[in-house]
Amino acid sequence: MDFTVFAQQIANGLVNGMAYVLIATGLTLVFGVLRIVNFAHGEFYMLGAYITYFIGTLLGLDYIAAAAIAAIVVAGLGIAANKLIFWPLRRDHEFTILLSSLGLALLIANGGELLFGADPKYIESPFADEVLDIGTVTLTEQRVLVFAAAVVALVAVYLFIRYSRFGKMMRATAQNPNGAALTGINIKLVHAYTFALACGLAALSGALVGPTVMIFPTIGNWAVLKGFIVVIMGGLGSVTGALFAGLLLGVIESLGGGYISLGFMEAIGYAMIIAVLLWRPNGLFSTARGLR
Amino acid sequence: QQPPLRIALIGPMSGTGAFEGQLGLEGAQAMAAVINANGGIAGGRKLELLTYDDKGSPEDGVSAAKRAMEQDNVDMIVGGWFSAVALSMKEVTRDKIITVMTSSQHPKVTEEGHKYLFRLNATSAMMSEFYSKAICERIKPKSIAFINVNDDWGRLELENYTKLLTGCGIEVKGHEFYNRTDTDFTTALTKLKSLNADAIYVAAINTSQGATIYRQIKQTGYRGKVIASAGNMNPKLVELSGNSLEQVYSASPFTEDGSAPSLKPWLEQYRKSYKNEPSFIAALGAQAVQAIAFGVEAAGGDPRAYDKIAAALKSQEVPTVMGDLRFSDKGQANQAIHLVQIQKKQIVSVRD
Amino acid sequence: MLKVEGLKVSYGHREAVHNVSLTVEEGELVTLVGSNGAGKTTTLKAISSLLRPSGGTITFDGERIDRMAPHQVIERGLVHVPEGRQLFPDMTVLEHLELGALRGRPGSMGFAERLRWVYDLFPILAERRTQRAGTMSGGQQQLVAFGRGLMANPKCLMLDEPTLGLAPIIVDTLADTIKSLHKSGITVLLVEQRVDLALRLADRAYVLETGRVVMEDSAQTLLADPRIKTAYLGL
Amino acid sequence: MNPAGQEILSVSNLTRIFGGLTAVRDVTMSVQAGEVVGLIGPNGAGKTTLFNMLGGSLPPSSGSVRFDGTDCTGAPSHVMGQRGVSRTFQITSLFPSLTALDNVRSAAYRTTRAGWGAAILRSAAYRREEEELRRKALEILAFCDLDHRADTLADAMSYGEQRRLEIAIALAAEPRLLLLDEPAAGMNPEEGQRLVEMIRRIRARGVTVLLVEHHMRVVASVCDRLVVLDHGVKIAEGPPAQVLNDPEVIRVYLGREPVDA
Amino acid sequence: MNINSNGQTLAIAAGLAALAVLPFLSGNAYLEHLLVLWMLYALLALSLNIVIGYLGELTFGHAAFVGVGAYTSAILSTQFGLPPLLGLPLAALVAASFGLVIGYAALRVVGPQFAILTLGFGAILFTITNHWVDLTRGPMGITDIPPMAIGPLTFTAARETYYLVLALVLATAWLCHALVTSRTGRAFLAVRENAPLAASLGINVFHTKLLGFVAATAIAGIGGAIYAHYIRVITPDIMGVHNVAALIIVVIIGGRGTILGPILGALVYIGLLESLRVAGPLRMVIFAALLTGTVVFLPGGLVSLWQRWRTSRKPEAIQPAAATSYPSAEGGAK
Ligand SMILES: Nc1ncnc2c1ncn2[C@@H]1O[C@H](COP(=O)(O)OP(=O)(O)OP(=O)(O)O)[C@@H](O)[C@H]1O
Ligand SMILES: Nc1ncnc2c1ncn2[C@@H]1O[C@H](COP(=O)(O)OP(=O)(O)OP(=O)(O)O)[C@@H](O)[C@H]1O
Ligand SMILES: [Mg+2]
Ligand SMILES: [Mg+2]
Repeated sequence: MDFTVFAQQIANGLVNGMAYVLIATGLTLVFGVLRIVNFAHGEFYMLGAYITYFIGTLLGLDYIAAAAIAAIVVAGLGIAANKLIFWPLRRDHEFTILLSSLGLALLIANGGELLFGADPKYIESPFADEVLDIGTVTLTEQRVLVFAAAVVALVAVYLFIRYSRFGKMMRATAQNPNGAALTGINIKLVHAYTFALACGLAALSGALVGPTVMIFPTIGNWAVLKGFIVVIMGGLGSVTGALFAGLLLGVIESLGGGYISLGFMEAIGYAMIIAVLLWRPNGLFSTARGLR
Repeated sequence: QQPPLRIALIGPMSGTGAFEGQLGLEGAQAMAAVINANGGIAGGRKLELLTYDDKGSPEDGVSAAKRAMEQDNVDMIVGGWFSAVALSMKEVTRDKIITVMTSSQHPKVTEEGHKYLFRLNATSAMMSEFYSKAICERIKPKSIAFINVNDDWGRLELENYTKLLTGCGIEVKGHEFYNRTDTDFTTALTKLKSLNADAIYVAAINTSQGATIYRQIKQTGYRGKVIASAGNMNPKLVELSGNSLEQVYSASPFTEDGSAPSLKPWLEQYRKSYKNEPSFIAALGAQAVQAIAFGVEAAGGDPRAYDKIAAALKSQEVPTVMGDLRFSDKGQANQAIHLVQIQKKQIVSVRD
Repeated sequence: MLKVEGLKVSYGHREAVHNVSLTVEEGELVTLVGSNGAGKTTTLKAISSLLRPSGGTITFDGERIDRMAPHQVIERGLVHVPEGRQLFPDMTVLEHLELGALRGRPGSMGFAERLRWVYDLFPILAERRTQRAGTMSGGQQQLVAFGRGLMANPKCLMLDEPTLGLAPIIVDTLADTIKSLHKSGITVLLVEQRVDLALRLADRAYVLETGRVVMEDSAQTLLADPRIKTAYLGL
Repeated sequence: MNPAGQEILSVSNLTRIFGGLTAVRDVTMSVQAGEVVGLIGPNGAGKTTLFNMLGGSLPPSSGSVRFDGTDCTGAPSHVMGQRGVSRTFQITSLFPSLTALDNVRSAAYRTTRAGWGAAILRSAAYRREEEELRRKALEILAFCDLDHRADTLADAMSYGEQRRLEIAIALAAEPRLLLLDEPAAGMNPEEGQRLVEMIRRIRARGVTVLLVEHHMRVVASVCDRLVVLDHGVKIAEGPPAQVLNDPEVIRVYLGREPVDA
Repeated sequence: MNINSNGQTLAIAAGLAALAVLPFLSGNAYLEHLLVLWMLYALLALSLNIVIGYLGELTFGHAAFVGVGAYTSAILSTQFGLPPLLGLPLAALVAASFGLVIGYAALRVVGPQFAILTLGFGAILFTITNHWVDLTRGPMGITDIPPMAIGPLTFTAARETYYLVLALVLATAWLCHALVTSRTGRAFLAVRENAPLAASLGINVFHTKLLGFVAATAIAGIGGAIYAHYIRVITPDIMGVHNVAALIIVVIIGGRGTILGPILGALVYIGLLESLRVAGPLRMVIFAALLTGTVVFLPGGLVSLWQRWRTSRKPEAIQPAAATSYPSAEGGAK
């Protein structure tokens, strides 16, 4: 096929991949750092999208402001979820915590359906229909925004975890909560902040990805699965890994869909994940945990 | 005071099809309200609708049908919004209870012709027969490409239209199938755009997928014509798609400016009760209720006289919001189909 | 300085520590002696708030601490070097020391000075500052845990089996360190299975059996006590 | 069982490198059947690393390991286990949410035969074996002074008790060679004496023991022979009395700790 | 898990008797249908429990094996006219073969990576089922599947099917009981609790896991086949992630690693969803809230209620205290 199409497919893949990365960033925090498999992450993504929508349509605020408010509100919800569910369960078996997050996901998704209605909605964004021509490639401004925001969010999170004092406290808490408590770390606060940050990021992804598609109460399912795949494939807790994994997944899906079979697009993505994990069981950028 | 006529309404109330299920439910309920306000049927018998969620899955559809029949002992069943559900449900209800299938277009639903089974929507074949003519004669693209949902209906659409449109000299340049779970279509649309067809035909049932496709067609920079599949145009879709549906054609048995006498009261009732705009799916719901009411009335008011009711429905014209219906011996309705177009964000019927 | 009165701690339905009372005066070095399962670790965990007591009170510097979170206890200068090291396997030695200093009391020594002090005490930590703790040998890990505790600038140090897994030569160094810490005015509560060593270092000692204090005396007296000799020293 | 005096384990030129660090360098040593050999050395000398290579959980960088006449270099852990090498871990390692009894029963995998099929059919052989296993497990627990804790979850035991449970687990596999990594850690001198007794009785059952330990009283009173490692290199070998008085060993390892050998 | 105490034997006998007469008490075909669903879920949950409860690994691919079993038997009986009874063992066989191949690849990794691998394999099986229209009829699914039949006995009605699945559930329960009281099952638990230690005791961790995984997939295959012949329609949806989620909920809410847990969990799952119908549109919201609440207040699952009750009467029995059950940082166990 000709080069224009190829370049366009690569561009599509990169943007979709970046959307995955954006969703995965918050997951990396709770999953990679606190080792909590949070199935409700996708629902916070959904809430982010819906809150942006409602602030836009009901309060008439502009898109950017609505997205920012949504992120803050959902961060607050994340703190509440942590306080009610994840903090009390922190010492229980990982499967128990997983189930609680599954329950929370069901609760938010069904509550959302009840509250927001089953009808799909569309977030009006000034960038959604503005088309940019970059060379032979055509992209909407919204997609460029998704890409740029993901890069910024990712770099910020990376620097935060790696170098900030709080990041160190988060990692310590993840690896040994008792030891962390004995070192003087307020692990309750660490949990709360981590959830706030992760949920805020989830909401932001919802607000940014939202205008490229339609939103409806079950969009979270899709988001959380893609997010997990990216986190695992990148290597637990590795932000750089998530970046590469997300982009790789996006591009492979788009090329696979474009040149092999659209119906098998997802399956091709999964096949790649399987190949990656069999080749590097701990993900692309695993911090190899010694030899077992 | 006679006991009410109890109708089970089985449809997707949650999950991906929840919005379509909701529209159908609203349509049926608005019609039931209209009939009840006019004193019910057969001398004062009121209609009572019981709703069941099939979640769009055959298993839940079967469970719901069993529950309706065995637990709640309903008189009639309305259901079958999705073909897969319709096909499995009919195995449970066949020959036991009057069942009115609604939007499913799968030919197999009425192929065998169970004695108590009726289906309202036109089959794929009936729709394409009409619509392809309109495309050939009115829209007249030189070449066309398809983007269809990957299920029996989507595949059937491609088959029918490829045959019919090639027949009138339109070149079919290619097609793409997308999955029912997809949310982004840029990859497929990039491929289609590169085919440089005169028109893109979109066969999408799901409202949100449809809206995303129409928007993204424009966002890829495609400048040709867009043709929407028959039977899948609704006001919500128009609202969600922004400007990208402007001037787009579709075909539908339902138009708001129809002449059926029951249409106006139903539209009023619907608008009064619900915030959605009346749509084809809602009209199917209304039609199902009307058909049942008509049958019971014609059979003398006994809701369990299934043989009589079935016979009445198959032998007489049933007046509905979309005009008078005639059912075949196998229970297939014969709907009148109209060409519609989106003009200034309104669905208007195109009459010559 | 540290006062435990009528402490009770339960795991589920089972009480592991019954009515334990003990005091540690400012500047004292007190040791807790008892065989496996006597409740020594449980007592220390209750003091540092890792476990919630089901009865009794704990005061530190005149302030009730038994309802506080662990980090609040540490902010007051009461630092616990736990049994089983409790390290962060994927973090480096240096990161452990940094974290140790994070919530410690501000003191006369700045961070850099304190770090140098710990490195001087245990040169291996300086040598391995970028190694991940999880890959260190057992004894090396024990030193990391000890160093991390020292970085918090404790007023009172609780040590749970600090010599666990250490080579004899390092045990000596550690004993000297504890002694000099004590001399420099730090209060120490020591749990140690090398009972002879502990009693030689300590001023006073409590003997714990199945969750109860059964003896309490000066360390010297206990060291000479025939019951201690047979039950704990294996003589 | 091997007749005493025959070589059961021989290690030659074993080396393990981690990145830039040589944890074990060119170690050659052998153990006779029925012996108790002590492996000592400063922290980080490479003792645990050596154990990991003998137990199969860490492949050596070079060199070879022979157990009972067959070459086992780089054989995976479960193969070594099946051949009869059992070990305890320096960092407590047991089955945390099983009871002490079940810990020991699970550990008897190597010595039991009746599997799932037999259990489904409740065959006579199965019932006999289960009965026997239960008796044996209780006996091992009693041997390790843990019979009163049989129904306690491993997780809920104190540190010292967990250490003894680890030994019970290793014994349940009826090993021919037992690798003990600091079994006396967390025990007081009196308990250490009891451990010495226990090791003697283990030896009396015909098990060969390789022991890593920092408690010199334990080492001195139970070992037939000592091997000393420093920075991964073998620096001394011989009977305890001789090795513990070696000035080099005193300099790098013992310091001034009094030893009554 | 000994059945030696008299009280326990009595309780089991009473439970069995209750299960046997249940359909006669319901007096309503729909309730019998629910009983069948309960048993089907119990069967599938028991099989999933082998992986989640005994091996301690999370799999997101279980529904795919249910689907493989269902499609195998459905295709054999509709396209090749094979009697459904023969379809059962073949469904088990085919599902187990898929389990063997997929397990062989996926069990090289553990924890979340394994979960994602199984998710991936499951998704690929789903996609193939969805697109191989010639074999599976794609998204439209297979209809008109004949009912299960043993000789002259056909299982069209719910009541008969109930007894059939009940028998399978009891057999599987016995299988699981035999497992945990055998050398093999204790190896499963050892691997779950501490794989390195298990290996050092001579247990081949990989083979043990593979055995458990294949056994679980075989039972899932049987469950799927029974399902297909009972509902008589199947679509690729049966392999969907939501079905995996449902099974995981059933196992964990009941009590993972126990036999009663999955059976109870299935009862509560089916029963609760059904009784919440009165709540109308609030149904799923209430269900999710109850689910989340139960997890928070009963982290050990429903069976832990019973354990709690027992420990409150027998104070010597020791439970791990919540306050100290963090796995140690460096410890070999997890
Ligand atoms: N997590 C727990 N759950 C239940 N019981 C526990 C738990 N931890 C300890 N115990 C019990 O509490 C008692 C005291 O244990 P503790 O750890 O305090 O003993 P210790 O004196 O420190 O012994 P050691 O010298 O062996 O470390 C023991 O009987 C032990 O079994
Ligand atoms: N996975 C690893 N990666 C890097 N270095 C390692 C690793 N494992 C061990 N080491 C290093 O190898 C050396 C030997 O460690 P080992 O655990 O064998 O010592 P040891 O003799 O058992 O000491 P101790 O008496 O303190 O237990 C140590 O310096 C340790 O830091
Ligand atoms: Mg202790
Ligand atoms: Mg060691």
